[in-house]
Amino acid sequence: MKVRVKYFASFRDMTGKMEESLEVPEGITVEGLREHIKGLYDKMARRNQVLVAVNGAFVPLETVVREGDNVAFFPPVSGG
Amino acid sequence: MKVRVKYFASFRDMTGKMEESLEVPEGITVEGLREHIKGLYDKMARRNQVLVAVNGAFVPLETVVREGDNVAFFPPVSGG
Amino acid sequence: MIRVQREDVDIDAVLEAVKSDKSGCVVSFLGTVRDTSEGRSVQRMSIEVYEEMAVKQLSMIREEALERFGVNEVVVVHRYGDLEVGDSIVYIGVSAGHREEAFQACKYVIDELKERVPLWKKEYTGDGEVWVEGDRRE
Amino acid sequence: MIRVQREDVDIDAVLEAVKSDKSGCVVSFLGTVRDTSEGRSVQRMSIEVYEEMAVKQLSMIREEALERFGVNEVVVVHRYGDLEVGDSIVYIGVSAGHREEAFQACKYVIDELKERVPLWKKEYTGDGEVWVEGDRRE
Repeated sequence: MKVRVKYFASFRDMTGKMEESLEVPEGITVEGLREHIKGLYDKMARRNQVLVAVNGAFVPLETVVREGDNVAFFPPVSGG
Repeated sequence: MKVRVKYFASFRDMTGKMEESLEVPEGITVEGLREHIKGLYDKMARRNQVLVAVNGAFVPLETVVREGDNVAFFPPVSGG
Repeated sequence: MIRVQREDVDIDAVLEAVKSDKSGCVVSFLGTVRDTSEGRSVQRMSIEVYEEMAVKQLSMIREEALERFGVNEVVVVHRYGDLEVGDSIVYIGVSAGHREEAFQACKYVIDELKERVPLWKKEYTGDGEVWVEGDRRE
Repeated sequence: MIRVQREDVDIDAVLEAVKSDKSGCVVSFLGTVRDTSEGRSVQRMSIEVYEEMAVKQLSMIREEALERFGVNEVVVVHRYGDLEVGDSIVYIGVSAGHREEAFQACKYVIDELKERVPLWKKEYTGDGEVWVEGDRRE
């Protein structure tokens, strides 16, 4: 299935992409998708803190990702 | 000796005066002056909380008042 | 900057006075005239001040806040005279490098102001004129 | 009112939006661009936002603050894009009947914003461009 993935801030620099569409196995969890992406990008593999949001909300790592979900990866936030 | 006394807020209403000059004995303390004024004005005698400032500062009740001092009597404050 | 004045607070001007490039934040307290007071409706208010003493007391409180909390700037503007519901009564602004100190210092200034700065509110309510004294209505 | 915008914060307008006749006060937090960051001089800053999520998160935080502290109104305006030293980054305003709750709620909103709203600062320093991530500079 296809999921749409966005990258923000330094992760955009690391991946060289603002977003991409990835082919992943059905039933993959948020944690699984994070590991998959760390496998694609060396620089992200070295990061301890990789935050993930699904459809604009923080979700538990064991949440199953569904076809068409918008998944965002980003470093710790620093607004304010 | 003479001291200048100011009244504020409800104390101005109670005394009917914004200020007056009072003849008091040398060596009178702030507390003594407060009792003297309570003796002059019945309504003030009934007030538990009578704040006193000398020359624009709060001072201990045992402070001696000097000729020419500006003494102010007022109720608890309520700005802000 | 300490001001005790009849005129309205010019928020933009006081913000400019308190902000600085070395500070990362400004925490502000704005007190305004409420339309009710202890269950009574309030039509308007007047504020009396012992001006000379108020300025001295506010300057002391400002110095205390700067020293205790290590903040960069503290400004206080307090109005007196006749005010309508919704009008500004007091503006306190504190700039600091860190927000914790700015919040603490701002709270300190308004708490102390309400204890020891000679200002008194008179509320014009449906039941007549009422002096506010400390936490009580007389 | 929640706004994530490129434009400067119109302080007078947001104050009007947060004030109310039934509230006695507004406590505000204004974050501004500092000229230094961990000892390095900062020339300017740019802020990136995941806008759709930021608005959702800020709306949630606003609801939490209204409910937990019983305050009357909470407004948040956060900027993104290019900012100069001294520019406003974020304005948070809280109106309430009592100042304790207003201070607590305002502090809650800025604390939560810094933990869970997807916004990132990039500082342009003498040493080059630096992403700020959480409390760290990368």
